[in-house]
Amino acid sequence: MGTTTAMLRIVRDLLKHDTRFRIAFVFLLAVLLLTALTVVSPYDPSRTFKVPADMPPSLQHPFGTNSRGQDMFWWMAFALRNSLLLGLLTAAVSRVIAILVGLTAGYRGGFIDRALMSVNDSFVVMPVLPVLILLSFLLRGQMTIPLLALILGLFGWPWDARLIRAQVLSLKERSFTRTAVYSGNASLHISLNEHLPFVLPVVFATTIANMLWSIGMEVTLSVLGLSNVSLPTIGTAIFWANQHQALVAGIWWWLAAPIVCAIVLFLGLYLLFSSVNEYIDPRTRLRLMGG
Amino acid sequence: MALLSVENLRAYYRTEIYGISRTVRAVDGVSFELASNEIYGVAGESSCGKTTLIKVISGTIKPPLKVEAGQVRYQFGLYDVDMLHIEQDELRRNVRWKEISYVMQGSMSVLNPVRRVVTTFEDIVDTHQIISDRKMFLEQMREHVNKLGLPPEVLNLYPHQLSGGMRQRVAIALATVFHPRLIIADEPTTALDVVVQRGVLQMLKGIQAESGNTVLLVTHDLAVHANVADRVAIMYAGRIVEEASTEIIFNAPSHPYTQHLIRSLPMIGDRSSKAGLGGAPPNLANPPNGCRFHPRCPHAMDVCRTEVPEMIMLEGGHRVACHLIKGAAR
Amino acid sequence: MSANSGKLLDVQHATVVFHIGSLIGGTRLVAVNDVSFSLESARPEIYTLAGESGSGKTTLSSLILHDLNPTEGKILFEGRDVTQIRKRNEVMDFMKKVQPVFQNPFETFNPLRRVEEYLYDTAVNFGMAANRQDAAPVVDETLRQVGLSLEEVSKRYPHELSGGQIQRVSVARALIPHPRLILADEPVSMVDASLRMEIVNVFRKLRDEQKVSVLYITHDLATAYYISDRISIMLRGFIVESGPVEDVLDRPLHPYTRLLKESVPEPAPQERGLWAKHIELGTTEVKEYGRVGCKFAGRCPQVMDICRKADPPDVEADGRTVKCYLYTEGARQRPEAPAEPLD
Amino acid sequence: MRKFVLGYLLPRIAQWAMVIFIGVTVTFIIPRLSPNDPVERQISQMMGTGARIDPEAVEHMRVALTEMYGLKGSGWQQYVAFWGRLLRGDLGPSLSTFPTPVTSLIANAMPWTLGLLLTSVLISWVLGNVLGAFASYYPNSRFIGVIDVLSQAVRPIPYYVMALVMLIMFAYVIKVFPFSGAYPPGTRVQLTPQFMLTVIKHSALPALSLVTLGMGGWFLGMKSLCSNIISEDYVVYAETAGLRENKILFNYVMRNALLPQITGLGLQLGSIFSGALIMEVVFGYPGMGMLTLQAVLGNDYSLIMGIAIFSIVGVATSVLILDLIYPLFDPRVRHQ
Repeated sequence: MGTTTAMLRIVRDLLKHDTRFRIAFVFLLAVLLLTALTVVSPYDPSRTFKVPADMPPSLQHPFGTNSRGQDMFWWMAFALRNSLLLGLLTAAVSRVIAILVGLTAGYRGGFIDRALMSVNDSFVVMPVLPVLILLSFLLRGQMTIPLLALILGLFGWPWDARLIRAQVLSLKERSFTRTAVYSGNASLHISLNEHLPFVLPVVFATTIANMLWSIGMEVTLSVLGLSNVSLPTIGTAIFWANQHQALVAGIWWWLAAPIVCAIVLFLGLYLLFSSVNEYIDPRTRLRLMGG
Repeated sequence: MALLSVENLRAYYRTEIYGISRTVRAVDGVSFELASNEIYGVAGESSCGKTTLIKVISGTIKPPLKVEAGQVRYQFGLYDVDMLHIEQDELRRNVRWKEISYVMQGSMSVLNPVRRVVTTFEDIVDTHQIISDRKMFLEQMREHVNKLGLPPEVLNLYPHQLSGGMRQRVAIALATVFHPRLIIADEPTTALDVVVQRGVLQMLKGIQAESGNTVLLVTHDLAVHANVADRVAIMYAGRIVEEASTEIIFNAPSHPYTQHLIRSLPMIGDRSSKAGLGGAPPNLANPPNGCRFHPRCPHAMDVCRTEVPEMIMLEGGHRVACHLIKGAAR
Repeated sequence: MSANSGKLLDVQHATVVFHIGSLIGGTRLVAVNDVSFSLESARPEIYTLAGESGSGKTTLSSLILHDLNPTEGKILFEGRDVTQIRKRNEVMDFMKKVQPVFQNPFETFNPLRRVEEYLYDTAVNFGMAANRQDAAPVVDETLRQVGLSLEEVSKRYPHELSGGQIQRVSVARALIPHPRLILADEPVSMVDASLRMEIVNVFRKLRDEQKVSVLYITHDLATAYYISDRISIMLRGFIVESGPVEDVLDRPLHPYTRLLKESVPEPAPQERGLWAKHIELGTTEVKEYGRVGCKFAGRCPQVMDICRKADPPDVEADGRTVKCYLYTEGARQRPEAPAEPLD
Repeated sequence: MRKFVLGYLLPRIAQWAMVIFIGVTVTFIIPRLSPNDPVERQISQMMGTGARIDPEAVEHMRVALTEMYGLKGSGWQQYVAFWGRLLRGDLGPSLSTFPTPVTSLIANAMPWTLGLLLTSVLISWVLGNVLGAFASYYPNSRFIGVIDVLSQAVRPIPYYVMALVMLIMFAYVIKVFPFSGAYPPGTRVQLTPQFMLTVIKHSALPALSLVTLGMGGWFLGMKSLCSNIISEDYVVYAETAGLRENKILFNYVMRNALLPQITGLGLQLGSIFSGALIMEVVFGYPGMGMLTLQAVLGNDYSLIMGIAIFSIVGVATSVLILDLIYPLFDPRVRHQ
């Protein structure tokens, strides 16, 4: 129970004082609403020509309809749901690796730290897109959301592992860690009780950053036709719009819908990240307690 | 005429985050005067407001610090100027470094890490007087640094190549490049070893004795004041509680806080047991009213808890703010 | 294994060499150089390791706390080699007997955790109490030994206490498992002068009443004189003079100890004479590490040729050991304990 | 100097070699992991075109393709052979434009990407840093405030979506720039000023969007860096000494904040390069991006492999160059 009341208090404080959080709150609420609506969607996104094609936005079809006879509003609902799902899955996969690598390198130190970090820095420096293009080119056709999430997750951890390691290193040097050791606590207890409140903000911030990165990467891969184009996502929406030369044909709403949804989703996540990140930063909490 | 006089200065830190606003009353009614040709020491413990006092006097006032009331008057040639209200650019052009210079808290990172020492000298000198002949300027700097006992090749080194003691002596050389009439030294030797500290303080004393200017020395280390300062002011929780010549402060202090401080100083050769002082310095966000020392004062009376003691002038320039002492009001 | 040799702590020729710089091209830095001293189990005492920054005193303390292994030499605690302590129960047993007190009060405890948590952790983990409830009286009792009470400290965060109060809680935490040795690394240097005496008096009480020995590491000779029984003066990794504190500091023999004592400003304006005598500061201290022979030769007013050739031996003189050629048999003149100050 | 070489240069070169080693190994392993074998794919695609090919020719083709793909022998032998070919600069022929070698295709695409990338990265890095420093030193100037809000708004949006928005805005709505290609089809590529002019006119849009996207990141990074540096002792000291504001801003605040920004640039070159690829796809700019699109559409497996390896080596080398330049800016590294 304690954590839920703490969460509500954070939301209340942020809503009162931080405009970034207010915008994020509205945007993400809209996205989640749309995602929830997919349950009651009258149309099956994989079926085409269920509605008259190329209708501009109207009350009946808020986002208009596309040349494949699909209602863009419901199609984008499924697209947002799948993109969000992909983001969460990738973030989960890459968190596991990032925390594992970050904590081991940070805590063990010495040779293991140097070895892990030189491998890690190589992955950070490496241009990921060409490699992903190669990989998804070979897996074309069998690409599903979980598989793409796994692939993106395998390439999304090095930057975050660096940040987590830096945080752990700084905590190791602080003398309250030694006080905890000499109080007879085991290292697991120390990580959970002493270091977690400092590591958590970094993990939270990198999770959201990773979601942004992975959904963005999916858009790029889908636009090149390298992901499963029958599955509605923000990327495949743009892919089909390009495929049918939507811009040239003047069906601007076909392209406007995914672009607007993408901007709302990305801005919402980013503003959530920057406002909450500032709030849960240990330094702010200390100043709040009058430290 | 006093070189610098601070009258009833109040400076607070106002912060407000997520709806919680706090006001820390760091300096709360401080008045004192600096004469020329003297070393005036300001002693006080952590959170007594001495660093804030220095920030206000040296004009580096940035939010959340704000001056609430009071004046800082500097005797500038014939007329005296209220430093808090003169226009920034004028302050920068004629007062900064030419009249008042500054040796910073001994945190050693006073020099720009990516510039050679001589370039920092050039930056400061060039701001106040155009360097027409660079060769002559370099010669003057080498001579200035040499006179202070520093090897001239220090000039073309980078700060990270100098030891702590060297960096602090370079900072003093920088502060004296225009032979200012007032040097403010904020904890100049806190981070130094005792032998290097002795050398740096002797250098500072030598400069003051030779040029007859005024040094405002701020440090928590009373033993340093005993060996360097001519007069000492003791600060507690944002106010000056006692001010007198060094001899009086160490041999015949009147304020209970000063008495306790002097008594509790360990000295080689004296193993007699010394008492600690109970409690802790007050939190300046909501300080106790009346005399702010009353919660820890062994002689606290009722009046101490309600009324702020007036600064009373005893003989020989000895001022003290304590209800125990009755004398002519300031 | 001389378990009952009566020595609580026995440091035998401890040496620590650091390799700074990159893997291949780095330089060798001898932080601790052939240091030996010991504390008796029977006689609890406060033993001071004094020296300036870079003298190796902190490296020596991390050797004893087994955070670092010596390159050469041995550290025996109660007759047992500290470096062999590896298994969890052995480490816990060692930590029960040797506890540290740190320098910076505001870093000793996690700013986001209540201070009392550490007291309960220590009490429960070292078996002083079955659980947190039973631990309350134990914690309260130890806090009273340092002049505080549980009621005064409970529910408080570190920023709600003064530096002096936090250091006393830190000592109390170290006291809970009834240690034999407390290792205090600059415990009072960051505490206000007015509160310093309280903590220093606590150490005195520990030695006299709790029979706990304290290894006091500091650069502040004045507090060292006030509370310690014996003292070792360290310079660049060597112990240059060690013995009873009143002998070493009242009548220093080694020129470096004399210089140190003179440089400590006396809190008495009329005593200015000695401190005010002008001294020449060396240009860069780093050169002193690599120097052959006595590390102080560069600045010593009584330096002789031999001082620059080889490390001076340890000589017994006037009740203490001093590492200086001035006092060896063959030295030219053999000043007893020069009364007049350094020329 | 010896300590500098051993202490700083050697580890950096080792890191460069490590990046290339890991990059190449990853690109080698990936195809081997994938379920369907590229040779079969190629053959089935060829069969799919309906042309009657007798089985023997197919068998012959399979052996040739396996040989060409370097799939002969055990995994280890393939790996060694792979490195052998790589070091000789032979990435095999491109399948979609058989038999032109992959390296020549990349050779004439790379300069375009380099040109676009270098100019836009430099402009966005310098602009972002200067404006970021101003934003922290003069927090309440309106002009910088607008840029601050814009940067935060642009920062999270992925390259492709942003590029699309700019394409629509500039090429359709305001019709200022031509919407694709670095030069209109059919013009001969020669170094006359007139040709250069058209190239600049055509590459304006991709460059502009790369700059605006990149600048936001550097702006926000510099602003937070400088707001920490402003409270450093040497800046407060310089202000107390009465130095002029722009001297403090440029020689004290910015000069020190640039160091982490240079390292930051090194670390982000990989993602900036990927961004440039996307930009080229959107704007039809004839660099590595378009080559990648052409390879994907033409199912050209070895060209994609070649592009992946080239990108890795290219980025790793430019990061090494940046690391070698860094000591010129930071005396603490130059003078140990």
